Amino acid sequence: MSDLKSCPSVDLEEFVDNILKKYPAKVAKKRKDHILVRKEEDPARESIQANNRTVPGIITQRGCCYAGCKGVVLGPVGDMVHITHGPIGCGFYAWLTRRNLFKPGEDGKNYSTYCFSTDMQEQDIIFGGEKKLKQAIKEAWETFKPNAISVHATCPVGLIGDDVQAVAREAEAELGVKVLAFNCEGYKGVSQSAGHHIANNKLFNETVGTKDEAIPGYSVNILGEYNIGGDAWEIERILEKCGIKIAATFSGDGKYDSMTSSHMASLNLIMCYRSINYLAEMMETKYGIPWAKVNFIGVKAMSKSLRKIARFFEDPELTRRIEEVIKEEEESVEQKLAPYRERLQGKTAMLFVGGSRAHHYQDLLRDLGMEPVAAGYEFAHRDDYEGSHIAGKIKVDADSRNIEELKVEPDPEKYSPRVSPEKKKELEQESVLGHYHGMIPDMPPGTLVVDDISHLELEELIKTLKPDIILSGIKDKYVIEKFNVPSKQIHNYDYSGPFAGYKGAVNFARDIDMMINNPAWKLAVPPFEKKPLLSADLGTD
Amino acid sequence: MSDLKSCPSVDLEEFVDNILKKYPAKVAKKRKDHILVRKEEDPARESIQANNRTVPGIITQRGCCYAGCKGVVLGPVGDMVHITHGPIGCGFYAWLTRRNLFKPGEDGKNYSTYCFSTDMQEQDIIFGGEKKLKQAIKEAWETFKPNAISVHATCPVGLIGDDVQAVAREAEAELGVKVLAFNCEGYKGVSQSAGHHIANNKLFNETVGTKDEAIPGYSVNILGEYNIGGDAWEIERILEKCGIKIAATFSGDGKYDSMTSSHMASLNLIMCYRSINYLAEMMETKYGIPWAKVNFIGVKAMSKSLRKIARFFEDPELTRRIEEVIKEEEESVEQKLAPYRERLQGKTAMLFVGGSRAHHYQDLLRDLGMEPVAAGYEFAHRDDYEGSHIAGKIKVDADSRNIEELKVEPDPEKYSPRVSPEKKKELEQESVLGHYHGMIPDMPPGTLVVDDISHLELEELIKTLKPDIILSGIKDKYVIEKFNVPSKQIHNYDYSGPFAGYKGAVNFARDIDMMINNPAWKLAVPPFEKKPLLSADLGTD
Amino acid sequence: MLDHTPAEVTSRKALRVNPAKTCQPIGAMYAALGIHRCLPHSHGSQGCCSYHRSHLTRHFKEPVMASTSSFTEGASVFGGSPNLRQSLKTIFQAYDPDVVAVHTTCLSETIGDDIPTIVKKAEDDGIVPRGKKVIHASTPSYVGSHVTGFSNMVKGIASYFTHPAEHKIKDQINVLPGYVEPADMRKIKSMVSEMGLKQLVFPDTSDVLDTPKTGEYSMYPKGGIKMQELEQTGNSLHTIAMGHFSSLEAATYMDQKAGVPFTLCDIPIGVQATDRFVQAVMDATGASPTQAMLDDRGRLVDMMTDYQHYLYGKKVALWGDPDQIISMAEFMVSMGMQPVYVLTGTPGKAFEKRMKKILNDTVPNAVFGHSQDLFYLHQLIKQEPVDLLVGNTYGKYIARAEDIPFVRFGFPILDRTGHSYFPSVGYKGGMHFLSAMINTLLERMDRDSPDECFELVL
Amino acid sequence: MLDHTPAEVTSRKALRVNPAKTCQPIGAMYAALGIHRCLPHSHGSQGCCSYHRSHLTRHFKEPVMASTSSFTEGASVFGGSPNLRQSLKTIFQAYDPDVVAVHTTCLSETIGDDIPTIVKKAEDDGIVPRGKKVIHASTPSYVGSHVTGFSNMVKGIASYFTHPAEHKIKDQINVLPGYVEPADMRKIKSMVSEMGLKQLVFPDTSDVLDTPKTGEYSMYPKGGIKMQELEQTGNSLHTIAMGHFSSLEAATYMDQKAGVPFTLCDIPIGVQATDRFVQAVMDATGASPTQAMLDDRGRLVDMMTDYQHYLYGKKVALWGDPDQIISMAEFMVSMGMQPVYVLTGTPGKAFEKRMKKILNDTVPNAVFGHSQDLFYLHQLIKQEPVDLLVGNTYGKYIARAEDIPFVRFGFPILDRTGHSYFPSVGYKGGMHFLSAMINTLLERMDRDSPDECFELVL
Repeated sequence: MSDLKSCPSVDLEEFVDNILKKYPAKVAKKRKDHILVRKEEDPARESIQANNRTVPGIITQRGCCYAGCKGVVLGPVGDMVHITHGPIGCGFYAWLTRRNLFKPGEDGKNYSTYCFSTDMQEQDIIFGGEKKLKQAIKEAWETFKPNAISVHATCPVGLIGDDVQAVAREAEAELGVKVLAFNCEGYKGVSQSAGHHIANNKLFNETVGTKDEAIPGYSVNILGEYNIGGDAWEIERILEKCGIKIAATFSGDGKYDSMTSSHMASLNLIMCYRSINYLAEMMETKYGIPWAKVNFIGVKAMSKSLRKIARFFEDPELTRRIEEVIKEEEESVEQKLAPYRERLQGKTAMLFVGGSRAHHYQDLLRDLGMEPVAAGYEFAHRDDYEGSHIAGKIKVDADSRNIEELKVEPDPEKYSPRVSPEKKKELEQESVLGHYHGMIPDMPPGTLVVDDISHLELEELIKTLKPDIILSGIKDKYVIEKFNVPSKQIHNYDYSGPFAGYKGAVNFARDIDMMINNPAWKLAVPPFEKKPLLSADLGTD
Repeated sequence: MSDLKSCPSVDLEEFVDNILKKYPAKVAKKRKDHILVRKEEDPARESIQANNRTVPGIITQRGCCYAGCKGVVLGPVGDMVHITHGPIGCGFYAWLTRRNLFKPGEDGKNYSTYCFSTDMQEQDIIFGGEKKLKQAIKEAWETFKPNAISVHATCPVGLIGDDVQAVAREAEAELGVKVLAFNCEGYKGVSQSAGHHIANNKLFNETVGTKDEAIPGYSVNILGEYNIGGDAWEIERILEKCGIKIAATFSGDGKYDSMTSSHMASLNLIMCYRSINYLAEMMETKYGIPWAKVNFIGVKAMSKSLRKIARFFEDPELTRRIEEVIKEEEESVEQKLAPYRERLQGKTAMLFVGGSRAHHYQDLLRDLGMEPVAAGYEFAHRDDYEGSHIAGKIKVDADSRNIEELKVEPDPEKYSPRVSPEKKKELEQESVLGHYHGMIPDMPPGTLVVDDISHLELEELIKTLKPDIILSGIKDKYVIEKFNVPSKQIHNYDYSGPFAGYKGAVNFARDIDMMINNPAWKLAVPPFEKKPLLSADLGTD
Repeated sequence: MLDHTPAEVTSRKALRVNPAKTCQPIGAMYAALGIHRCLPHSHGSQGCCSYHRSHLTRHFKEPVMASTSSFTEGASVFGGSPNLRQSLKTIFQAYDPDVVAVHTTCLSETIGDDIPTIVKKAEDDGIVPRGKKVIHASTPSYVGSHVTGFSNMVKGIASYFTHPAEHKIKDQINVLPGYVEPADMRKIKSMVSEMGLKQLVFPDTSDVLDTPKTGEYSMYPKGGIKMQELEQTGNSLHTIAMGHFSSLEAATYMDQKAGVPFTLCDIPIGVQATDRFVQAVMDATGASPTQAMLDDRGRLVDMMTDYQHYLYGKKVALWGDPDQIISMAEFMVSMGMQPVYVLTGTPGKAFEKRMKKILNDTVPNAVFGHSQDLFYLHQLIKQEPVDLLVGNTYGKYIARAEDIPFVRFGFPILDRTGHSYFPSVGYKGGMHFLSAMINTLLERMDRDSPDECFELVL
Repeated sequence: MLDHTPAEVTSRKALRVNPAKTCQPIGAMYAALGIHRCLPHSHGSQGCCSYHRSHLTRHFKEPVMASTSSFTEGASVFGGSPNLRQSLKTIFQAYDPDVVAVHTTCLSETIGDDIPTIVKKAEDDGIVPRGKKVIHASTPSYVGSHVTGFSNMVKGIASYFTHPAEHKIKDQINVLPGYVEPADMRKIKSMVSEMGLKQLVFPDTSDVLDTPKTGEYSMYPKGGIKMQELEQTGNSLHTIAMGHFSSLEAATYMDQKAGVPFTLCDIPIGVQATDRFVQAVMDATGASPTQAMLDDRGRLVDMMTDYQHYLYGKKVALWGDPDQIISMAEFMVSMGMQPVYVLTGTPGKAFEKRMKKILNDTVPNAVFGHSQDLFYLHQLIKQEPVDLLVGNTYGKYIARAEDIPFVRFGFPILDRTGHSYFPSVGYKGGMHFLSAMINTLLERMDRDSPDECFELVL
């Protein structure tokens, strides 16, 4: 039962073995645990390794801790000045490249198009960079007057021992503006994931709950939604149409102020589980806000997520409104999707990307009649594959041990459970609250799961499994497309979007259709090769 | 005394003889009369041939009758629809290429960016094009509702005998819109000049004087100003500042309506004497409006022209105002010109273009300290060279005889002399009224005058006289510039302008300076030629 | 801007508004400039020659030399023979060309001047120096368009120079590049050369209408096919003729007269048309494309897919000369663009036949047609707008009126530079045109993005 | 857009805002890609490699392969030697390159990893297969910029491959093209080839970062200088080194180590810099430029004068990498443009020395400087606007904020196409860049013209 579902001639296990043979033995051993050929009917019996060190020398998709902290979680907050403390590169690369769109609030504060760095020079490395950092914060405040400032440490900062936390505290006291310092040096952890965790911790400790402002109505926070291509705006449109108020988004189109009082919302909705489950868990413990895993990517997934919210609030009027919205939006979308589905039905896809997207987009692909045949994350943990229930059971290795796990307790004053313990339990059993089932259950037998895929593995997958499209990231895209296989970037959406929600599904369908059915692909192979290069001499009659 | 003034080593007569030797003998004989080496101290003793047939096969700057009528005189009237009756080419080439800028009046009517043609096909040539023309006029009227319509006959129309006048009369009667038909077939006359005359006649007969609307104040018409690069607007600015009202401009930025009542103005100012002196003469005879030759090109020329107007109206207040304006404008301009003059002083120029511009721009060049060393017109008559006093004495040859000379008499009702006969005579003696002195008096001995210059002659002039700049037209520009001599187009101003008036002088100075002093010219000759292409073998030590 | 153009289309039987073509003689003049040391001669009144020289100069920003018979009223009545005779006398003495290429005008055609007879007489009378040649084409302005005029002169060249020849040279082909830019002719030549073949290309305006500035002027620049080469065209193995409208006539003539078979290709714009050109050369000669050509091909395809997001589905209004826009429409369709309006001013049903084939399945609602004008095009756009305009400079008024991005292509281009220096043909030319199109679309996208969607990476 | 940038310049001692440079390793990675079958290797944490690959990919829209030592906290504490050894093992077995080009990062430099020693050990231990080569460059991110990193890797290449050689081959030269596009390297190669010389060009990213789409992927495309060729660099007669900042180090090394004298040229952008490049080749080898090159040269000059009305006196803000903008500023000045602000983020006084020479007489009020950023540039523009921006993609925010036309030039270009396919160097490259600039200025002129001044012909 290990043939590829969509292509039964390929024995997947043999195929994987053959790939592994291309590595040195030790490397093969390590990689073996990160590749799962789905066989078991019961997904709960399947397991995979994740969140381990990438073998040095392997060409990986992964980035670093700084990228996860500054690049992913904090960067989208556009009314803050984010200062990268380090040599120029890190700040430069994280400048405007993540596509987290930002519209300033009424105060007009918008630093999203700026890049701030201490641009450390050799003497700063030798003599320490604290003074320079302090001065940089001061200059940033005086020139820009942001709503808050963040400081992000890069690799050498940790090594030379700059105390960025102390500098931040001093500057905050001196200038009277919130300064959040992140020890997110690139070498920490094994991928961006460490940076997410570090960002979560600091936001939880120093931002969330720092301002108490009641939020009337059905209020939710959206966690792990970064407003790529305007996703957050489409989600907002739908939720508002349903009568649901978004208190804060972490952190797409994010405003600092809204985060400070986000602990007053009724429910946390988690999009990207990987990058932000820490905050959700901690907010639940401290403030009593439960969380629900949602997926706004895909028509059915969107509707299902809305129904989770309806179930949570359990208000007939809200529920009615939500069902109305679902009906209206689904009908409108279905009409637009139908012609695309016709052209995409049965096409196979692979997804190798991120920490949640490789799962989320499977729902949307299936909406279009497509078949995900292989998938994997770049920086996920085992719970992203196997479900949140195993989170506590994962062995923490040396690389992750140094990422602080905060001890959180209910806030003596601010803790307030949103639902009764009974109802909570009921909703948990229904998987409405506190539960993420992970990617594996959605991947049927005969598919392949590959964690932290390497270039070598990707090449082999393309050559052998010949998918119709691969959803991936910028570093892989052009590799894949040289093979004449279109590759959709689902970090940056190939500068399209939004893809979330109902309208987003149509955008996505349009894009996938254009990629798969673009006649230009057919031109790649020159026609001349079909004819002999030298034909018979035509003579000089 | 026939050495080139600026370059005494060149014996001009010998030089001219050498050029002529390159022609067949008969051609040389003809061309000889069109080339004048200025020698006489008294310019009145110099004479030149002009307005003769170009020898077939000679590469000339000249165009055709249609170009003079539709392209030059009528085209600028932007609230009319101008229909070219003929095959597509003529209409196509005359479409937007003359740079006569147009700003619609309050009625918003603007057809200046459109091209209208009957696009005659073979069957129209065989069976006649009158019906098609009639239909075209009708379609133009129904779709566009212009303020008037003109019809311009091209070469084959005359040959096949289409009666465009009759068609126009019929259409006018039927549609209720003025339709002016011009028998300006390309082969008429020897250059654009015939077309000017034909246009003048029709405008005089069927447009000027068709509406009587009093024009209060010091009113003038400007004749022969085509608003290239906005010249007319700069002239308007200055005249208005002086308190002089422009009743109508023939025909830059021209409105049909203003032309109809132009016979009510007090004075006709002639810019381009060649293209429009007919109209001025006829308006004087019929309506009693005197004309003054002006030149608005050049700072001194502009002021001189203003003073002519002051002299004519003889109102102390107007005169005071004009003197004020002259003082203010000249001071402002002088400051801006000074640095350019420093860089241009003593540079030599040649001017071969048009029917008046080759003269007008000499004033401006001299304002900049430059020396015109050779000049000539493309389609002028002898009076443009020698002065208006000889106009009546020019022998009319076969080619010009067919261009109708209208018999004009004072209008029994509308004739009204603007000044007393005594004053008129006085002003004429002062050369304020009714007098153009022509180009030759402004060209000192040691310069060269060449009428209807040919490509061959131009090449020789460049090679031998090596001017610093040549003012010419589009067909010559790039020829000249291949020689590394900059060429300023003074038909289209190289898409710069305005060059008229005070501000225009500064624009012109800036342009000439940029052309002469552009460092790029110095790069034309590759430096390598100075070194041997093969240097010594460096060996393989 | 163009405020008087109504969206509603009413039938026009007589009035041409904003033409998408011009007259035959200018095409003939352009073609004649593609012969080395040739002086084009306009047999008609002065204006024609002046207009054509001016317009070609505006397009190329280069000297354009040509002479005229300078008809006056007398000639129009009594015939232009004396004018032509005088012209030839003057020209050969004063300007010393190797070839004078006479084309007629509506005037001389309406009069009925018989050029071959006049020229024959002039030759007999010793007016044409030994070793010099006077050729001609009949190009009445009231037939066809500038493209027809070009074609007629190309055929004229063949008919004066191509002789039947027993001996065919097996690695020599004739190439008729069609009505394209000097850069295109240069590119086509270099592709054929790279394939190891000897070629006789005419007309060839490269190194004639794109000459360097060196401080020296030469009335006859080094480019253009030489008379001696033209005399060899009958010895070629095959003719590659590009463009039904601009090259078929000459190719057919050479086939019939001199037994040189031909392949009619499209002007090689885009991957597929270039492939067919290369294939035609392969088939005719057994030559092979070089790896460098294939690499350029692959880079072009790469660009087409790399930027598909900005190209696919984009609606285009395309106009111009039929041979050029046939290939261009196909190129666009090959990357999923939608040329919804494709118009030429040049008459000819062959155009619609080709467009049907290219567009019927891919852009079923496309409007295409010959003998059309830009006024009609604008009306179509007013009814249903497009994302991009592709055509000659005259489109700029529509672009402004309707605020549509605009890539200049075709003849004439009077207000931008580059067209005569950078090819559109061949794989590399495709990349050049495609970059222009992509960058124009991206520029517009940037312009129209609200601040919050204005992006660094595209 | 950039609303928080004040016109008034206040002193900044610590805060870099909107940098005009990035860090050394990306330059080293780019240089290493110019060796055939070479895998660049980033010795540091994963993020560096990922960021560099992403950014190069965004610029080239091409696969960019590189590996990383994937430092974790342990390596940062105990040193990266095991990571590098493991990397080499993995790389040679899994990816089989001929060369691994290791560059360091701020992390490994701060730790103090001694690459040569680690590599030596790895070689001794048989981790590096016979015939394969591991080379390195030290590129701490806190020194210099991406340009410095490029230079260091080019010197690294020389130091591993260039051997002293008695025998010099008289028609063989080394060419260091500097930090330029694949298209530029291709153009420089073709110019040297046309002059009849054998050349060893490194790095050479043509056919590496501009590969065709053929349906087949190759991890190591056919481009790049081969190991065997690099081994011959000591035998060359001469080295032509382009760009003080990117090529001087390597050239000096080869001179000192292997006795190959060198000429330091500017990157050949514009007539004069290209002339000097050609002259340098002539002087070194006795070769001559071809007529085709001179013709392109003349066409470039022709374009410069044909469009002088739109260029002369135009104020430009120019920023980017020092070697490129030195030549570009000179090019602009050579046609009377006014580069009033010329800034580079890369540190180095040599830049200001050259700019002084170019600008002091021609643009006396020009502001130029090294170690500057785009925030400062924007402030200058706010004080006194310019007519044109020329620089990398990051300028688009200034262009929008201040509504200034913008021609993309330099590294990186992330939002337009063409830069990697069409050269800026050489005479033809000059024409390409110049057309872009002219057309951009004309487009703006058209846009800003009121209706009544909107013109057909320009």
